[in-house]
Amino acid sequence: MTRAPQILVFTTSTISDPGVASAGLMRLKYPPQTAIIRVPCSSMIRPEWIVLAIESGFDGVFVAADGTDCPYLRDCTERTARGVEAAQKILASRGVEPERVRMAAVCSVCGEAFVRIINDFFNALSRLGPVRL
Amino acid sequence: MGEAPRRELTSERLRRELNFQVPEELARRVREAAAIRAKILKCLEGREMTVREIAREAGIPESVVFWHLMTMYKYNLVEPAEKTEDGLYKYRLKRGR
Amino acid sequence: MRVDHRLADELRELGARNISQCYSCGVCTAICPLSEEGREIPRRMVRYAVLGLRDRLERSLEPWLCYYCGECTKSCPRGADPGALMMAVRRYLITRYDFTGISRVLYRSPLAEALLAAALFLAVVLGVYFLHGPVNLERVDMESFLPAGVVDAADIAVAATLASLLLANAYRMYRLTRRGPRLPLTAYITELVKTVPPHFFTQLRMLKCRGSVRDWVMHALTAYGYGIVFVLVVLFLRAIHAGVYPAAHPLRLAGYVASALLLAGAGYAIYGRARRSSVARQYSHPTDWLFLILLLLTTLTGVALHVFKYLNMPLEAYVCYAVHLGLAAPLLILEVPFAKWSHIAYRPLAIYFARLNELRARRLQPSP
Amino acid sequence: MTGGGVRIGVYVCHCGGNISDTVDVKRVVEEVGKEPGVVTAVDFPFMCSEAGQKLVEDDVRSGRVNAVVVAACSPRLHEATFRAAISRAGGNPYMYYHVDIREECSWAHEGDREGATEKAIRHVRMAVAYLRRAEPLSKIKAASERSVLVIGGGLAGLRAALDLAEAGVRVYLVERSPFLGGNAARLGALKVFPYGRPAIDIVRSLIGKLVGRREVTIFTNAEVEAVSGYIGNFDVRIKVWPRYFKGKCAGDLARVCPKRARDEFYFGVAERTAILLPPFEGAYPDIPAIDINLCDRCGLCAKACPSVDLSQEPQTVSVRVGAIIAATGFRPYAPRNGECGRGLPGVITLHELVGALNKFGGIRVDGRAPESAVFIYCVGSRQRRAGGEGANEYCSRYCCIAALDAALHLRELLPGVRIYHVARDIRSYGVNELLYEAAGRLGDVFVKYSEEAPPRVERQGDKLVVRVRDVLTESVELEIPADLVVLVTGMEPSDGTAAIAERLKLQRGPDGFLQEVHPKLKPVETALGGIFIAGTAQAPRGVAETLASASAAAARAASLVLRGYVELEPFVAYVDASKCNACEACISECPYGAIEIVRAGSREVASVNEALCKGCGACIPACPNSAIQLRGLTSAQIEDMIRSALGHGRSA
Amino acid sequence: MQKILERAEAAGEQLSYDAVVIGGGIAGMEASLSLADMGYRVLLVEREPTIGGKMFLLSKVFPTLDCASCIATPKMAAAARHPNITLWTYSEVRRVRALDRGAFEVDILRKPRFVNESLCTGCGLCEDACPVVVPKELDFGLRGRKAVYIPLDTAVPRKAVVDIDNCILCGQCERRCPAGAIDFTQKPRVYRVRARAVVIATGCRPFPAELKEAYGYGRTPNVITALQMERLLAPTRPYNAVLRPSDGREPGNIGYVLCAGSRDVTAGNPRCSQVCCMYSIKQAQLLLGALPLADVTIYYMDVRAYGKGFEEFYQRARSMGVKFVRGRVARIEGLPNGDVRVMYEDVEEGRLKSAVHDLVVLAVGLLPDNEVLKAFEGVTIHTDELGFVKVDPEDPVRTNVEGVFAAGCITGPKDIPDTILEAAAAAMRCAAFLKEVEARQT
Repeated sequence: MTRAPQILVFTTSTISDPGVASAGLMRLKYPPQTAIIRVPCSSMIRPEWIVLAIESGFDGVFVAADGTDCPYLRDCTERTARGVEAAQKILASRGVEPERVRMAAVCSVCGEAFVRIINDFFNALSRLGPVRL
Repeated sequence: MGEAPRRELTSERLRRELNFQVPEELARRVREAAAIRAKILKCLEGREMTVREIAREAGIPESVVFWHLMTMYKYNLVEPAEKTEDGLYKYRLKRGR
Repeated sequence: MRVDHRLADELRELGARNISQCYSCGVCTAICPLSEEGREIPRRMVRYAVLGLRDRLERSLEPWLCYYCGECTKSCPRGADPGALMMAVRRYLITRYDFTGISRVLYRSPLAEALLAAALFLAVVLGVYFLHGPVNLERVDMESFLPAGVVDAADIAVAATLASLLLANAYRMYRLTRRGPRLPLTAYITELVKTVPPHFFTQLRMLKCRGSVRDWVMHALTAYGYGIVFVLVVLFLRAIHAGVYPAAHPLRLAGYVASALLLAGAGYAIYGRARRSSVARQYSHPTDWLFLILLLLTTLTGVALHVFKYLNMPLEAYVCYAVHLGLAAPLLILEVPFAKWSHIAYRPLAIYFARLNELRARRLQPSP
Repeated sequence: MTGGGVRIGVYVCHCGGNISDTVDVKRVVEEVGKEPGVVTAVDFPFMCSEAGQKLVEDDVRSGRVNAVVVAACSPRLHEATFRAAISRAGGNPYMYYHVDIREECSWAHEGDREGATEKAIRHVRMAVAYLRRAEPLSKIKAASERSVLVIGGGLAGLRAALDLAEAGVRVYLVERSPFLGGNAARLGALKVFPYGRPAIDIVRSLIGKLVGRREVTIFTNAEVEAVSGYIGNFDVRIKVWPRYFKGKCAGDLARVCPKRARDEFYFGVAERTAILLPPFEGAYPDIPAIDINLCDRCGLCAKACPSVDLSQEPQTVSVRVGAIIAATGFRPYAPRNGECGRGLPGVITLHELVGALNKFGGIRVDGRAPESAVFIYCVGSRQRRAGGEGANEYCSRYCCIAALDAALHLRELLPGVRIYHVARDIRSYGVNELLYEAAGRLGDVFVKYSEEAPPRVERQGDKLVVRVRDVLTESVELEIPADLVVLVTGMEPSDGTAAIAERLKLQRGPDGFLQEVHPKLKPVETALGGIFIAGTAQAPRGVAETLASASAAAARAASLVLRGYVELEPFVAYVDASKCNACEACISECPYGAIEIVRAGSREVASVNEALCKGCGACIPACPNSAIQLRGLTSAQIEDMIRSALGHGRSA
Repeated sequence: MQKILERAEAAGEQLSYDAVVIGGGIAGMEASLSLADMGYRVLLVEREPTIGGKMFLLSKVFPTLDCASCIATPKMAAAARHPNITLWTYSEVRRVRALDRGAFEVDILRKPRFVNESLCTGCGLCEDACPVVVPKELDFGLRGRKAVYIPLDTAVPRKAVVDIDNCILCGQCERRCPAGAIDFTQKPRVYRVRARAVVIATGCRPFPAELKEAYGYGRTPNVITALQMERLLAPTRPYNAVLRPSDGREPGNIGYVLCAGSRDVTAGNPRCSQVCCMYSIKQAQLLLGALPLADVTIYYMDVRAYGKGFEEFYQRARSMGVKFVRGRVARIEGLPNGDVRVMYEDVEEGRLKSAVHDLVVLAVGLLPDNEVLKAFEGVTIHTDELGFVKVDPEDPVRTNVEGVFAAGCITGPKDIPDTILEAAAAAMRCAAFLKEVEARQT
C-alpha cells in the first residue's frame, strides 16, 4: 500500500493559523497527514526550508499566507510568492515537481477555504506519488 | 513506630459541643440510600446489567436505580460496559476495586 | 386577501378586549379541549380577526364549536383572552347571519337594546290593557281575562315570525359557510338526523371542556326547563287557563319542575357573572345581562302568577299575567333570532354544516 | 543554555474529552517521552485548570524541567496562561512551545483516531525539537505614554473618552464630522428602551461632561492620517480640516448660503446649506463649519458674519499615545433601488423615518399624514448568500427594537395610525419584549414572512400595497394597503470603520465589522497590541451594549497605560554580527525602517532597533548568510522542527 | 447550619479594600480582574464553595463552541492568583452600609468549610468515605454527591467542603483524610470590611420550572431543564454519556421547549430571557455531535439569534438538520414508558399536533439572584418588577446608589460576551469613581 502524502503547512500566527483552527472549530475534515509550523508572517519563510522539508520526507509544502490581511506588510503576498518560486526552482533543478509547493492566502476565518485547498493539494500529491530525489 | 496517642476527633468534639443528634429524616435517608446501593452492587456482582434489569431484580424503580448507579459511577464504584441495541448501557463493578 | 383594520375594532366592541396582544404562539389552540386536527380553534380565528379577513371569518363554523370553557384564556401567555374573542366572533356572526340588521343594532348599542325591550314590553302590556276581556274580580278567570285562543294565536304568530326569521338566518349561515359541491339529498337528511337532534337535546360537546360538568348540568337544566315551559304553553295553555288542579297533577308538577329549573339555571348564571366566577363569566356583554334578567323575571312573574291564581287574588294575577307576557315578548322576540338565544339553532346547525363540508371535501378527494 | 541543558516536560491535555475522545493521549505521552531531552511526559484532564497549571509549576519549580510543551487547545487561548505559569514557578516563560492538538487535530480529524494521534505525536515532536535549541528570553520593556487616542466621536467614542478622562488618562478624541454625537445623536428624540430617555439626551450629557475636562483634547472635522509605533508608543498624525469659522455668528447664517444638499444629520430627509450649523442643542463645538466640498466660495456668508474665515488651511497635529480605541461606528444599510419597493414614493428606511420624526415632529406622505404604515423587517439582513442575491447574512440586532421604538413614537405623534409589522422573527430580546407587548397592546398588527417569500411592495393608484404571505395564517397572501412603508434596515460598518481597518491594519470579520481576538476572552482587543475596539465598529448593537463595550475598551486601555510602561514580546530580529557582511540586503526589506548599519569595532554590521522591529521576519530570507534571525524562532529551530516531524527521515 | 451559625464570632481584623465585588461568576471575576489590572485592590466574595458561577458548569458556549471550561477555568485561576484580588469563597455578604460617599461598611460571613484549605489536596478520599448521599446541586440533582465533597474537578479552589446540614458527624471523612485536613472546630467568622465601592455581580437563577405546571417538570423524570442538559453535555458531566434520567437510555429523539418561564404572563415573567434560543440551538448542535442518529426538534415562537455570529450559528443548526417548529408547547405529559408527549400547534401549518420524544428539555428563562440587595442598609438599590437591578441609561452599570455598580445577569439576562463587556465596563466606571473619591480626599 502506498503511503499517504505528507504535507508541511506553514501558517502565520495571527491570520492563517486561526484560519486553520477555524476549520477544526467547524469540524471540517482534512487529512491528518499534515504538520504545521507557525511563523509570524509568511514572508519570513526561506526557500531552503521548503527544500529541506521535501528532503526530510514531506511530499508537499503548503504556505498558508496572510494575503492582504497581513498585520505587518502590505506586500506580504508578493514577498512570500518570491520565496515560494525560488524554492520551486531549486526543486525543479533536482527533478522534483514544482507543484509540490503551493501557496494561498487563508484568512483568519477561512476554514472552509483552507480545507478545500488542502484536500485538493492532498489529492494532487497522491496522484504525483512519492518524491523521487 | 508506635501508635500515636488517639486524639479526640474534631467531629466527635462538635457532636459533644452541639449535643448533636442525627435528625430522624436524615438518618432514614442515609439508611435507605445505603440499602439501595447495596442491592445494586449485589446485583452487579460478577455480571453486567442494564438499569432495567437491575430495577427488575432489585424491585427498585428504574429512575432510582439509575440515579444511584450514576452516583456510584462518579465515585468509581461501577463503570459502563457495552451499550445494548436499545440504547441502554450495561454496567459492571469497576475493575480493580 | 386584503386586510381590514376595522374588523378588529368591531370585535373589540363585541367583547374581544385584548386580542391585539396575541403573538400567535398557538398555546390556545393546543390547550383547547374542543380543538382537533382540521378544526383548530381559536388561534386561526384570532388571526382572521386581527387581520380583518372577514370572508374567512364569516365562512368559519369553528366559533360555534367553542363552548367558552376559558382554558385558552387561562393559558394565554400574553393575556390576550382568546376565549373572549371567540365569544365576540359568535356575536359578530349572529349579526352577519341576521339579514334584518336588528341583531347588529342590539349588539352595538345597549341603549337601543334596552329601548327595544322596553317598547316590546310596553306594547304587550298596553295591548293586554286595551284588549283584555271581562275582568272577573270574584275569582281568577284567566280565560275570560285573556282567552287562551287569543294568546295561542299571538303565540303562533310570534312563533311563526321568529321561526321564519331564524330559519332565514340559518339559511344565510348555510350559504356563508358552505364549501364544496352539492351532495345527494339523502346525505343532507341522514346527516341532519344524525347531528342536529342529538346535539340539540344534549349539547354533549360541552362536556369535553375540562371541569365543565356542573356548567353543562346547569345549562341543560335551563334548556330543559325552558323546553317544558315551551311545551306547556304551546299545548296546554287552554287547560292551564281553565282549571285548578290538585298539587300532584302532572301539569302542575311539570310547571313546578320547569320553574325550579329555570330559576336555578338563571340564578346560577347571574350569580356566576356577578362574581366573575370563571373565565367565561369575567366580562359580560349587555345582551348577556338583558337575556338573563328577562329570563329570570319572566320565570318569577310566571311563578307569581301561579301563586296569585291559587291564592285567588284575581287583580294581582291579571296584572302579573300582563307583565309576564310583556317580559316574555322581548325575551323571545329579541333573543331568539337576533341575539344570545339564537345559539340554540346555530350550535347544532354548525355541527351539521361542518359535517356536510367534511363530506363535500371527501367527495372532492377520491378516497384511497 | 545549550541543547544539553534543556530538560523538557511535555503535558498533554484531554480537554475533558475534547481531545482525548479522538487523540490517544496515552500513546502521545508514551511516544514523545522517548524523545531526547524530554524528562517527563504526562497527560491531564484539564491542563488549563488550576491543578493542571500546578503540574507545570511544580516541575519547573523543582528544577526537574526547564522547558515546557503543553499540547492542548489553540495557542490563542492558552499560550499566555502557561507562559505565566512557568514565570510564577521561576522558569523562563519563553522556554515554551504551545501545541494545538484540539482545533488543529482532534476536532479536525474526529473519527480518525490513528491519524489524529499520529499528528499529535508529530506536532509534539516538533515542539520538542524547537525547545532543544530554545534560549531563555525576556520581555522588552518600554515606557508607555499615559494617553489614549479615541477614534470616533459617537456614543462609544464619547463614553470611552469620558471613562478614560475620569480615570486620569489623557485622551485625544478624533471625529471625522464637524460635530460630536455620531449616529446616536441622529436618533434624537427616539427613546432608549426601557429607560424612556431620548438618545440625544444621553449624547448631550456625555458631551457636557467631556468638554472642558483638562485631560481631553477634541478634534472634530479631523481624521487620523497615519499611525506608527507600537503598543504603549503610538505616533499618530491627525489631519484637522478647517471649519472656516473663527467663532459663532448671530442670526440665521445658513439662510444666506445659496447651496443646498441633503442633511446627513436627518438621514437625508431634510436639506441643509453648505454652512453646517450645530445640529442640536448642546452640540460640540457650538460654532458652525463649512462643507467646503459644497461651497463655491461665493463669499455671501463672509459678508454676513465676521467669524467666517475662508482662508483657513488644514492643519496636521501629531500626538503620542499609549493605546488606541477605534469607535468608528456603523452606517445604515442602504437598500438597492427596487428592493422592497425602494424608490417608490412613500417607501422610506427606518432611519429616514427617524430623521423625519426628529426634524419635522411627524411625517407626511404627499402632504398628508399617513393613515397606515407598514414596517418591513430584515431588509438587507439575515439573507443567505447562497444565491448571490442577499445583502448581509448577519442579524443587525438592534433593528427590531428600533423599529418597535419608532412605531410607538409614530403612534404617539399620530394616534390613529394603523401600523403593520411585517417581520420574520421579532427579536425583541430581554426586557425589550415589553416593547413588543406594548405595540401589540396599542393595536399594532404583526405579520410574519418566511425567507423564501419576501414581501413585495407595489403602487396601486395613489396607495402603496404590501403583499406578503403570512406564515401565521396558513400562508395566505395578504394585501396590506399603506400610505407609508418603512424598510427596517440594519447596520453595516461605517466608511470610517473600513478606513480605520485599512489604516491600522485591523482585521475584519466576514461581516465586515472589526474583529475582536476572542468574543469572551478578549472581546475588545484586536490582534494588534494596544489597539482596542468599541461600539458598533465591532458588531451591530444597541445603545446600552454600545456604552458597555465602550467602557470595557476604556478599561483595557486604562489598565495598559496607567501602568506607565508596556512589556513587548521578545520576538524581534537580531543580527549575528560574526556572519554579517553589511550587504544591506535586509535593510531594504524591512518595512519599518528598523534595521541600520552600525560600526561594531573595526567593521560595519547591520543592527536591529528592537522597539521598531515588529518581528515579522521579512528580513530573514534576504540575508545570504543567514546572519539575521528572529529571536524565539531561529532558522536552526525551524529546520530542526522540519527534520523531526517525520521521525528523522523518509521511512516514517 | 443554624446551630453552627449561632457560634459565629466576629473577626478582630479591620480589613479595607478599594472595592468589594459580590459574586464570583464570570461577571464578578471579570470585574475583579479588570479592577485589579488597573491597580485597585479587590475583595471578591462568593457564596458557593467555588467561584465560576454558572459558566463553568456549561458545556460549550455559542456561537464559537469553545468549551466553557476552557474560557472560565483560566479566568478562575487568574482571579484566584491575582496579587490585587483577595478571594473569599463560601462567604455571604450579610450587611452593606453606606457611611459616606465612597465609604461602605460590609459585613461578610465566612462559613466554615470544616476543611483546612491549606492542607487539603483535593484527593477526594473523604468523599469516598462519607456515607451520606444527597442530590448534587452543581449537577442540578442529576446524580448524588456526598456530605463532604469537592464541588467539581474544575473548581477553584479545588478543595473539599463539608455540607454541615447533611452531615451526621460520623467522623468517617476525618479518619480517612491522609492530610488531616478535616477540621470540625472551624467556626463561622463575621468580618467587617471597609470598601470604597461595591460591585454587585450576583447573576441569575434559572426559572423554577416546576412553577409551570403544564410542563410537568418534577413529575415527569424525562422532562429536564436546559441547565441539566448543559451538565449532560459538559466534559465534567454526571453520566457516562447523554442519557435520560428515567432509565438511563440514550435518547434518540429530543424536544426543546423554548420560553419555559419567559414571555409568559401566566408564569409571572412577561420578558424574554435573551439567551435561551441560542443555548438551545447550541445544545442541539452538540447533541447531533454526541448522538449522531438523534432527532432534535426545537419548538419556538421567534428565534432570537441577535448577536455577532448568532444568525450564522442558527442557520448552521438548520443545515445540520435540527428541526425548528414554530409553535409554543402548551402541555407536556409523561407516558408510562418514560417517553414524553408534547402538545402544540404547528403555527405555520395552522395544525394542532402532538409529538412523542424520549427526552424533553425546557429552555428555562433567567431570573435575578438578588438576595444580597436585602443586605443593603440605609439605601435601597432600585430594581424592576422582576427584581433585576435598574441601571442608568447613560451608564448601564451604575445603580441608583453612588459607588454601587452592577454587572452581568443581575441587571437583566444576558449572554457571556455581553456579560464580560459589562463587567469590564463596571470595573471602568468603578475605577473612575474611585479616582474621583481619591481626588476629593487629597
